[in-house]
Amino acid sequence: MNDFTMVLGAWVATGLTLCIFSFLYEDNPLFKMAEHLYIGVTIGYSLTSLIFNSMGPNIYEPLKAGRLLPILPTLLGLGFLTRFFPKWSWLSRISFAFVMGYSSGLTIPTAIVSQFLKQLEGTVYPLLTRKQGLLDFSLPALGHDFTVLVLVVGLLSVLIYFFFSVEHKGPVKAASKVGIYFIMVYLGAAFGTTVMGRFSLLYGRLFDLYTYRGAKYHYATPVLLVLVVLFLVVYDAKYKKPADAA
Amino acid sequence: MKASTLFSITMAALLLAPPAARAAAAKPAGKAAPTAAAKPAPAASALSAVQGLAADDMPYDAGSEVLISWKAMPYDAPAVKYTVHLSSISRDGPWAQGAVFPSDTKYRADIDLPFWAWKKTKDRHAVALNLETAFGVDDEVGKKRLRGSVIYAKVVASDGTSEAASPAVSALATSDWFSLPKLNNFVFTLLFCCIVLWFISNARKKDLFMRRIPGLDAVEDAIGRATEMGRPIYFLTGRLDIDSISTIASSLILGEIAKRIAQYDTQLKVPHTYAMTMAVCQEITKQAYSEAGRPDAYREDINFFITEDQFAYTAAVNGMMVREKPAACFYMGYYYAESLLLTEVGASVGAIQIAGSDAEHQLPFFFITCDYTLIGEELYAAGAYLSRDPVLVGTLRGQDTGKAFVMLAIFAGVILATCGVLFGFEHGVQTFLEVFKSY
Amino acid sequence: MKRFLEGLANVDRRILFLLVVVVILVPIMHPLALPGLKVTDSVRGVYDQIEKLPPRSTIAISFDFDPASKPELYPMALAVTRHAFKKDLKVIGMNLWITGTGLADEILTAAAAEHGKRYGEDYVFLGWQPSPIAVITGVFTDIYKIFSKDQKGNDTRALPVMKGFRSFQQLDYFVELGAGSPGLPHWVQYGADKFKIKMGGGCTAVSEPGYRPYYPVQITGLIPAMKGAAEYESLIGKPDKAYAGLDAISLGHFLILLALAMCNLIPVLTRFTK
Amino acid sequence: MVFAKKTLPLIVCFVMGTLVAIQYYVPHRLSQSFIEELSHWEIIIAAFAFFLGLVSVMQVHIGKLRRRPPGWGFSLFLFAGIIIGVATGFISRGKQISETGAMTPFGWMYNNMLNPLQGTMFCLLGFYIVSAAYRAFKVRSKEAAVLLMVAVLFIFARVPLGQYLWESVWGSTLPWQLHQIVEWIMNTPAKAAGRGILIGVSLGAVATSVKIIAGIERQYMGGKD
Repeated sequence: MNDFTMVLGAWVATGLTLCIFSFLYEDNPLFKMAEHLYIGVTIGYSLTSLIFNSMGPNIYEPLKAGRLLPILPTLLGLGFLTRFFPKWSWLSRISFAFVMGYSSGLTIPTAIVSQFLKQLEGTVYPLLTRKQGLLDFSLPALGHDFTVLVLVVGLLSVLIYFFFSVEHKGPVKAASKVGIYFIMVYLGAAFGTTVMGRFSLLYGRLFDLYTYRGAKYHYATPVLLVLVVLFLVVYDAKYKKPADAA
Repeated sequence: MKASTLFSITMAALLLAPPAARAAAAKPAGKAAPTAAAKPAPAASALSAVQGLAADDMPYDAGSEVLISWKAMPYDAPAVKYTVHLSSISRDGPWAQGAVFPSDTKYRADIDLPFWAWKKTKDRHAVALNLETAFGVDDEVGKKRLRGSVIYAKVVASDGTSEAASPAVSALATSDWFSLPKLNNFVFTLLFCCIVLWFISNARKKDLFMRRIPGLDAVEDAIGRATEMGRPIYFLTGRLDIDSISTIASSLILGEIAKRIAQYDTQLKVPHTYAMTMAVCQEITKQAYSEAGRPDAYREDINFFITEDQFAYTAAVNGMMVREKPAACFYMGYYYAESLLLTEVGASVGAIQIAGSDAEHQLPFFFITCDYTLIGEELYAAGAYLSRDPVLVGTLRGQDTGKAFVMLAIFAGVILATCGVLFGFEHGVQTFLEVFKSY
Repeated sequence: MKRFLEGLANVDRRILFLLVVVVILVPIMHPLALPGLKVTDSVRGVYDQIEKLPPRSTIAISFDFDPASKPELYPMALAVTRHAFKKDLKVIGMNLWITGTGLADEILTAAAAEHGKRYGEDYVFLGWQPSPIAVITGVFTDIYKIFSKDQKGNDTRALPVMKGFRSFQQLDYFVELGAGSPGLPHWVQYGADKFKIKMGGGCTAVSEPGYRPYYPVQITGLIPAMKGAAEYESLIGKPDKAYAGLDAISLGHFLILLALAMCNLIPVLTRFTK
Repeated sequence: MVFAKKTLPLIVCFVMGTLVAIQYYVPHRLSQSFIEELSHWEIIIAAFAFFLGLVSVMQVHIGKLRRRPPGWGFSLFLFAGIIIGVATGFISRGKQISETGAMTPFGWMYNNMLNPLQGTMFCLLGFYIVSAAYRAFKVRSKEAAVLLMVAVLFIFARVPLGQYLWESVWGSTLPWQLHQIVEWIMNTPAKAAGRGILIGVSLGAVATSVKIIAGIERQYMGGKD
């Protein structure tokens, strides 16, 4: 990679980044442009990947080598396209049926394993601890027993919350209420742990912008930043009705 | 262990599975001469070669592993190490190292298989060795060659100063037709499928009760509001394709909501990230409009495709939201990081937002930013709730029965395990609980 | 006061956005080295192994990540490489992710320049080869079968740094910095475990829980994401990008806490002033 | 004809579903190659579905170019994007790195256009998470109070500065350290709830799959005829 393509790359990357960031200020033509370009590029990218990385090695190459089996899935795939011809569009049902059958068949045993049995086996523990033949009532052991109790009560109450065929009143209501509290703890924990990743990303992006500020990249960031800000100021002054403000 | 035997027999009989007998204690290899020491013994403390060495096909696998086992030796201790050597050429090598471990580890009992498929004892060492890993084979040709070859194995015991090698034994790794350890999974699956189908077939007979789902009562309000304001309603089906359960549930909800929207002259917009989902949703929406008696109001561009890329799709939907200011947004299905991007922009244009997702990691964001959120299974129940279709309600009944079974199993399991600790039969309880483990 | 509070409650979101930018950008321009960072044992587990090696020992580093995971893995890669050069070790670099080849090269070159190390004599970058498991098995048996040429096209055998070196089995230490698959599990399973060499690892935050069980038996240490990298930077006494990143993230977290507090306090205060 | 239109798809779905489900319990090599081949098929079939989407996009944007509603000009950028993606892709034959290890135009496009665009959209979350916290994280009920408290505790504990402040306030007066408390919440009440959600979801998934295989759920086949 030579210098020119590297610098051009930095300018393009910085420009597009700033265009997207401008959406935080308001919807504007720069964002609209980047948005449409983005959609277009991803479609082009998908199309190319499809042809070279999927259809090439999966259909063209085996056929060239004399293996005829890929013809069947190819026909099924072409079945989707019959949707454009109302008379033949029922053919697409067979393609849908294949895909749905395949994925349903895949779901059943794996859902039972990874979400059902795996969750179950991690919950069934004794509520008491025994150490060297005697029941252990020391603080750590009791703490462990308590943890197991919370786990079991939590799981049972959450499952009760998800009961749809029983009216939630009386003891069921109380239990499902406990279940909701457990779910809230879960949501809070999930929120708290996600924050980290989001800021890491933002840091990474701003760091790249900061890197592109230097002479090596011909001052891509400061120049483009000034241009974007100027554009927004002019755009606001010229096209924005006073009613839209604030 | 009478109960366990009984259990395993019943289960096996139920399925006409291959006899569990093949999993019983490994038979000693006839050819091996157990007492022959490979080297002259130098000192009193010297090791003798391991006894009762046997090489067998590892049961319940695709023929990629061999099982090497031998008797527990009197000198088993942390300082003494066993090295298992494998050869695919001849009983004299060349040898590839299969495993090294302290001699007081890796007994039959340490192999993680359930009681109905494997006898857990401590009187024999046993290691299952993957041939491709052991021989470092990565290419198809090598793998194919390995499959047909007889595998020779020998075990060397060493304590740092002396070592003793056993004579070689051989085995052929073969493919098996049923994975007995997964029997419990199979039985549960079958049982649950039957329950669901039974409830569905019985659902039509009587009206089944269903509890309230608050978020869904707001659907009518949201549609009404959009009609009053003359603004569109957005419906998003999530980031997975139609072959995922979340998206199927979402499309059912779309059908019900579309029926209600069709009665007003409100614009519905369903941007898609997968073409297959779009095609299915087109059919569903069309059907809904005609069922509502408004086939004339249906337009082919209610459902439209944007792109498969996660964030390009999000950028486009965000842009549309800001420009068209929808009165209501529905987010049903499975979502990833884009959830918050969508809902924050939706909130900023003042839309009523109703979300439903089984993506547990995105639920907090929906819960915080949306007016109503359906959590987990409520997403699947929503279709049934809105339509009161007997088939859907019956399915839900089946799911509830499944949950009741789980609760009972956990409750009984915990009581049993606690009693086990109280009265000292932990081992028996642990063995029994293997019924609820995944293998 | 009341009007001020009302204004605060309905503050333009763009002011919040601006605050976010400030909070992230300030540490990038000037690392604050906020207090509270404690070096964990698992990070020290990598540092100690490198620290105790005598000069001219050989270590290898595999840079198995791409630009997408750069914020998490680049800083630790730089820190570990710097540490190796500081200790005057011979460094063999390679990678299993083709999209990360440029990054790996950049890291080695930058760290070498800082310590006045010369290519071919003090370090080598072998580059990328397809079929990761075969590559791992290969470098542990005969490195020249896999990498007969280095990334720059030199004959690997002829380089002074490779003199007397035949396979990774001779390594004094191995470090794997990986963002996914192929990565740490592969190196452990097909390399270090099998050929009994000492190795350490670095990984993204997402994969940390999955890799934890390898420590401390199969790997001597694990550097998890940006936080681990910041710990490593503090160990080698050179606070840099990871430190800055950690500062930025810390401030970001506190900004959220502030937002949460305001969100709930403003309505209370408004009622109070009424 | 009715058979081909209605029954045949149901048979295909039933046979496929049953075979694939049973395959899970059969470790034999033949069963492995069966599922490998099928997943291959799935990829090929799904690839064609993309063209349905492509046509939909084209209809929308060519329509815009014809009718010229306000903002139609932006559709030109969409076509420009498609052309850039396809052109660089075809020049580089779908490879981002050439055999010599140099970056191809496709790779350049990926690194300097797609990657920054994706990364930037993704990192907008950093902004929105703050605005969501400021705007919407109000304690309206006891449940929401629990949510808020746990979230605050976790945010505090995730960064060294938070742990430092916690320790300088509490010192060693508490029997547990902050990270221990957070870990316990994560591994006990939060895990219990997570499991409850997952078990419900898995049962729902199995139930829906059974209905599809049995041909009870057939909305994917579309309307009448």
